[in-house]
Amino acid sequence: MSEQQFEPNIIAFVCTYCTYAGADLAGTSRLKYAPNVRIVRLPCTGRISPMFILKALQKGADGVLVSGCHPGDCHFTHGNYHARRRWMVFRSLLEFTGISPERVKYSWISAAEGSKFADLINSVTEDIRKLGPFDQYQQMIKDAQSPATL
Amino acid sequence: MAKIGVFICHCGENIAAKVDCTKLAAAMGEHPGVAVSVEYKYFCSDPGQESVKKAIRDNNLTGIVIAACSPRMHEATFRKACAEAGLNPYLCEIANIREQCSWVHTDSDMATEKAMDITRSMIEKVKRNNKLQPIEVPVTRRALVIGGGIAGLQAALDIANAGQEVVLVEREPSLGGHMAQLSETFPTLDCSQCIMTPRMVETAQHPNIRLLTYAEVESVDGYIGNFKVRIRMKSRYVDTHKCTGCGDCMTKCPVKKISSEFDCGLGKRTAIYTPFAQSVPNIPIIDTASCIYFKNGKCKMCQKSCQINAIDFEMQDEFIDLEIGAIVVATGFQIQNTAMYGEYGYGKFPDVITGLQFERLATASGPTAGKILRPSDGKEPENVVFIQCAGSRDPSKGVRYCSKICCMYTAKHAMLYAHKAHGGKTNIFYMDIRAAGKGYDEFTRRAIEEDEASYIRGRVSKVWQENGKLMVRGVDTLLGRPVTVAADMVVLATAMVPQPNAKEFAKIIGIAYDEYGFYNEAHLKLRPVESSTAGVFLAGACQSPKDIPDSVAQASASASKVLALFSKEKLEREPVIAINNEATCAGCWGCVLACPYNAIEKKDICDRSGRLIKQVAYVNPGLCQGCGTCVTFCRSNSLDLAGFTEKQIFAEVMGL
Amino acid sequence: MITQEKYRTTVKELLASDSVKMVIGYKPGSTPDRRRPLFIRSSDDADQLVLDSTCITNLSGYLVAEGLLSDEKRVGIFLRPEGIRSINILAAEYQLNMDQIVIFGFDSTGREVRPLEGRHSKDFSALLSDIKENSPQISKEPLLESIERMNEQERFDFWQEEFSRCIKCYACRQACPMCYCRRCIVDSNQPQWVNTSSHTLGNFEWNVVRAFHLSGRCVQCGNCDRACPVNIPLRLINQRMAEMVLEGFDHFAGLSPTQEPVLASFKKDDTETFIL
Amino acid sequence: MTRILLSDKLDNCVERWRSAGMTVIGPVQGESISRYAVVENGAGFDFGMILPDRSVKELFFPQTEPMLRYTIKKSEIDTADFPPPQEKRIIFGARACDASGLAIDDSLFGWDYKDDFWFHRRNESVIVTIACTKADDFCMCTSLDLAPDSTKGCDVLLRPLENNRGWQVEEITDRGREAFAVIADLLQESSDQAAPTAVVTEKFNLDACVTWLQNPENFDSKFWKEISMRCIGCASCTYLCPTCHCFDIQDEGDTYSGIRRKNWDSCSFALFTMHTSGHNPRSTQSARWRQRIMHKFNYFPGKFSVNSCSGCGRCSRQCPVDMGITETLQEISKLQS
Repeated sequence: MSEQQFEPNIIAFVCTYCTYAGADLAGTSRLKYAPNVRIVRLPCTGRISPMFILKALQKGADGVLVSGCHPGDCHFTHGNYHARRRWMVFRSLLEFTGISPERVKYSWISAAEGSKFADLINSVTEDIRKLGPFDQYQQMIKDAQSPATL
Repeated sequence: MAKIGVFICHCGENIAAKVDCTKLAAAMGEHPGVAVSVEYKYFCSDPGQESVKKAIRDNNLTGIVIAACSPRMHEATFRKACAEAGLNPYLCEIANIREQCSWVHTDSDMATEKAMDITRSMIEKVKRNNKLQPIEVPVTRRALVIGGGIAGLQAALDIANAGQEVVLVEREPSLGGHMAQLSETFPTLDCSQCIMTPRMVETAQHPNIRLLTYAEVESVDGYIGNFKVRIRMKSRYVDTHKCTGCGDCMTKCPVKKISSEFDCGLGKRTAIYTPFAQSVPNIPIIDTASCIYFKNGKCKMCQKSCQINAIDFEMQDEFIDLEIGAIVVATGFQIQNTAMYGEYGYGKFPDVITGLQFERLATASGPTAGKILRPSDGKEPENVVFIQCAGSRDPSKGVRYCSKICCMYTAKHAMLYAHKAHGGKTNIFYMDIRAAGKGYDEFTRRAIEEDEASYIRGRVSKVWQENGKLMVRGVDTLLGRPVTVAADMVVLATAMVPQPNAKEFAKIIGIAYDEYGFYNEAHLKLRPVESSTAGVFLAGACQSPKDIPDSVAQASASASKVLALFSKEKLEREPVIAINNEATCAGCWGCVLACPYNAIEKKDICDRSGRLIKQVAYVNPGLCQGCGTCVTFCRSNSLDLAGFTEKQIFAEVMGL
Repeated sequence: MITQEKYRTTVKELLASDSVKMVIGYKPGSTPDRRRPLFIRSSDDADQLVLDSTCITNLSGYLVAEGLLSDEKRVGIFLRPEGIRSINILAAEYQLNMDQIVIFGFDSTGREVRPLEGRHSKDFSALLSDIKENSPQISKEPLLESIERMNEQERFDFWQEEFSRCIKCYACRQACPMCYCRRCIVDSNQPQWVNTSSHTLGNFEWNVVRAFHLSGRCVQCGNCDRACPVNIPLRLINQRMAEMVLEGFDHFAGLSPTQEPVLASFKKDDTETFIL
Repeated sequence: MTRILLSDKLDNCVERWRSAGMTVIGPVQGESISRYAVVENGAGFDFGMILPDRSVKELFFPQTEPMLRYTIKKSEIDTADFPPPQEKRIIFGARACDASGLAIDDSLFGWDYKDDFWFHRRNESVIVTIACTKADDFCMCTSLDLAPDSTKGCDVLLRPLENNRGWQVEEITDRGREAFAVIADLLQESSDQAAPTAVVTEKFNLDACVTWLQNPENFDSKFWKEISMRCIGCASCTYLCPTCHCFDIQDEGDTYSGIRRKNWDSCSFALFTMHTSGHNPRSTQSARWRQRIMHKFNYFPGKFSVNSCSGCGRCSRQCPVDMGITETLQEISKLQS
């Protein structure tokens, strides 16, 4: 069965100081998690533009994950507070235009939360797997004859 | 045309056991723009690095990708190797296929596939990397220390002794701060004045220190290495160059009954005064609110008594503009006004006093010449009750935090009282005894065991007067019963709070503060003495409640940070900073608001005749820390972040 | 008509006394139901001024076009309450200096036009506060409600259908007073974040990005919606986002000329429930 | 006696043409806009409108069109052209202005380079024009020496019958005759009279306008600034225009492959002429509006001896600020006289 199960493509945008470090910690702790996520490292969640999310979807991602430092922990003092507002707005916009919030997820993961990172990747992968491929978006890309697919 | 080198590290078995490195190297070799794709056991080893350097030189590579461990491990190593091979170090990217791939996945095929994606996207990124140069910022080697308490003095002296110029600004007429008010200090019971006053004198006489007392920082502009600071010299009405400090004016001043701030209201001073006898500089000021001349234009007794004609009633505030390279903020603390505890009777009963008032009573140079006497009748109290946490650790009325020093000074007060008033009894109401520090717990034990301080674990609910006694009602939680103690004096261990203008002052300097007004360190653990603004450092209780050893240690730490900054003529910084496209910038200033570092300024664009065409954002490279928050905000896509440019990220995603 | 005549007189007076160099208003259009923007510089021009309930276009975008205000002289402009909000945002985003703007406020109910008291933006702050307070009570357009009732797939299909007509003429952008950027993000091609082609993907991306950039800035004047030659109900997206920022951040776009842009500011206690 | 086609035969016509391998296209009133779209039977047509919101141009020159596909390999780039479309189409119920627009653009697309996409579609499409019997305030074909029943660019001209039951059929080209041969037996001879064509008043004096435009002194006239002051620089006039033909070529894709596309572009945009240096030779909206007028009535006729305007009036009809060619040329007519 496992050979037939759908393997979702997920692209994650993370800040280098917290979530990327948390992902490294998951590695040094030898935790195991699903191999479906590709990470793009940014200095801060403040740098993560909504455009990145759209481009990840264009690239054929079935899901997108955005993650950074917990509120109050930002290395740049308040990049993540700005990011949080943007996410609130952008998420609501995507929802209104028909992109399920289940496809684009957000999280806070600190440099210490290696196990949270591993758990999150597993649960997000599982959630997106249940949702199945993002056919609607991919159909739109196909209709546009845009060749970008993972 | 890009010529990228891809170097795939086995990391022994760490990567190779899970990721098929040979397959990876072959696949990357087929990627457009890749000139070299090789694998090796340990690229971080000396021979590994040599092979990278050789490949760069032999193939004239335009960028390299090291597929290995996390960039947090060896990015610096390989950047250095690039530089040694003549390639700009910022043309190196790390594909993290160990921590985020081989170590965390079980399926070898999927791990290999993921490693390919990771490496590919880094190849695409590095193709668009720009050659970056570290940012050089010139440094003015002159430090400004704000605050002349023990932390400020320590920082100033450390910097000055290392041969650098210091300007020390103190807003009071004299150096000394709170420490000058104290009697003996814990845990050694050495006299505060005895250790403080020599430091004050040393500071005043130091050839590298310019001392500005009765002065305030008016404005701070600029950035690390290049601050422009304006100081307001408040007028003393006494010519500091002429005055010899003889004190005749103070003797002659007819207004003698002004409550002394320095003595916390327990002593008196004149209208022309120095805060205390050992003031540095020993030059009086005129308190215009009390001076008869300033009130009704008559008197001038001081002027008449001054043989060198140093009194000048017409004196005005002056401003001094300074070029400064680094700032140490050592603005100290205040004690919290305890009036919110109506039940303790502070302000209502004269013999309910604060710990700081007790210090003034206990000090030999104080208003009672070191005798512990009741403010109400001047009698020596026979029974003193100390109430700890009179404000601290009380979210409902006081402050949430622990003021850190009260446990120690209360124990000290009990000891001093025991030494001075033989047979006197002390009762101390406390929540916990927090005596962590070198010799601290021994000290409190001594207070209990040798000086018979009686500690009662519990809070006080009420203090009232009865038959000339202060009745203190509390609860002994260890025995589980209420207690009432008849005392002659009650001493409140008040909370340490930020200076009343701490927040406004933080805005002047441009540093961050917490909900109380204590200044925020850049990182609580790793950068505890740096503020959120580059080039501004913190020392002493302005950052959080601290005792003298901690304040001094932090001051020295700040001084060492300043000295490190001053060790070079130019400051080198990571070039990961935002840059603005002035042609497309719409000047909406959202970025200015969004920037956590006040690093974005408005810049005028003028035509050849000097006519203003438009204003655009300018990112100050000295201040920008490279978070990229402004870039994301920018609707016209005019801002970009070096090292993580829009092009790079786009390519990274599209290369996946 | 009385309002129109009164304003005509005032405009003439202000021009005569050199208090303003120009007044932007409305004049009759090519058909009886059309109004076109009018740039009044003389008494004769002022005679063409029309003010009635069909004067709908939000004219505030003209204030920031091609250096109109660069000589620091004052310009008058006819604005409905939405227009006043627009220029508040333009001032808050440093695109114009409010002291240069003389407002001729008006509003209409049915066919009747009434003047709004005041000439300076600050004169209208109470009015705008009232509008803000009342905005949650205004009943939603049925179409918006029906979209909100859809599930995500239906919504996606709905918007796909609507966006499929988009021809990327950018009339929505050009008509919007908030789209003052010298270079729009779609015109930025290094990299090309938004696909410029007018295919399904490009149309979707453009419309999403446009709405995001207007979040917390749109005053629902409807210029975009009316300008759209293929009748995409753009107002609905903007309206939804305006509701979102009002609910989420108590932000009512253009309440005052010193309002902080909602996406360049934050509160430490901004509440969300979705971040894992 | 003339040959006529009765409207109740339309279903049969559509069926015949479809079984002859043709896609049948006609004016369709959608929920939000009207356009020329595929119809499956007679009921799909909507002949009631003056003209569809969107011009027939997009059927020949779509807003975005893939030209070639490329794949980036290690040392070379593979490309594959998109073949020009081969679909046979009959556009039944085009307006004379739209059909004329196609004829006008033939000269451009066939000039120094023959645009395969355009001409394949042109050659495979039959244009059946229905003469207009009504017009609105924006129609201006007569001002451009065209008419509601102009045969320019059309293969068959239909004139609505006065009694409203069908059309008189006038085959213009061989392509038209061929297409109507398929339905020859559905036509009939009749003496029904054609309804009078719409009266489209002449809006401006074209000759006077051309003279004024050709006078170099007028290039820098302050007229341009005055007339275009309210222009907001959107491209709806150009995109709805049946003759505007500017396009941009864009590569879209990811690192590994992509598509080169031909997309509509517009002289209304500042970006249209923006140089890499940041300099823009047409830096103001008035310069851009002047270009549009000059191009249509001066430069284009100078090169191809035909105005690049067929008088449909969409530019004025759809303009968000009520501008358009009509108003501009009316004002120019006044200036010249």
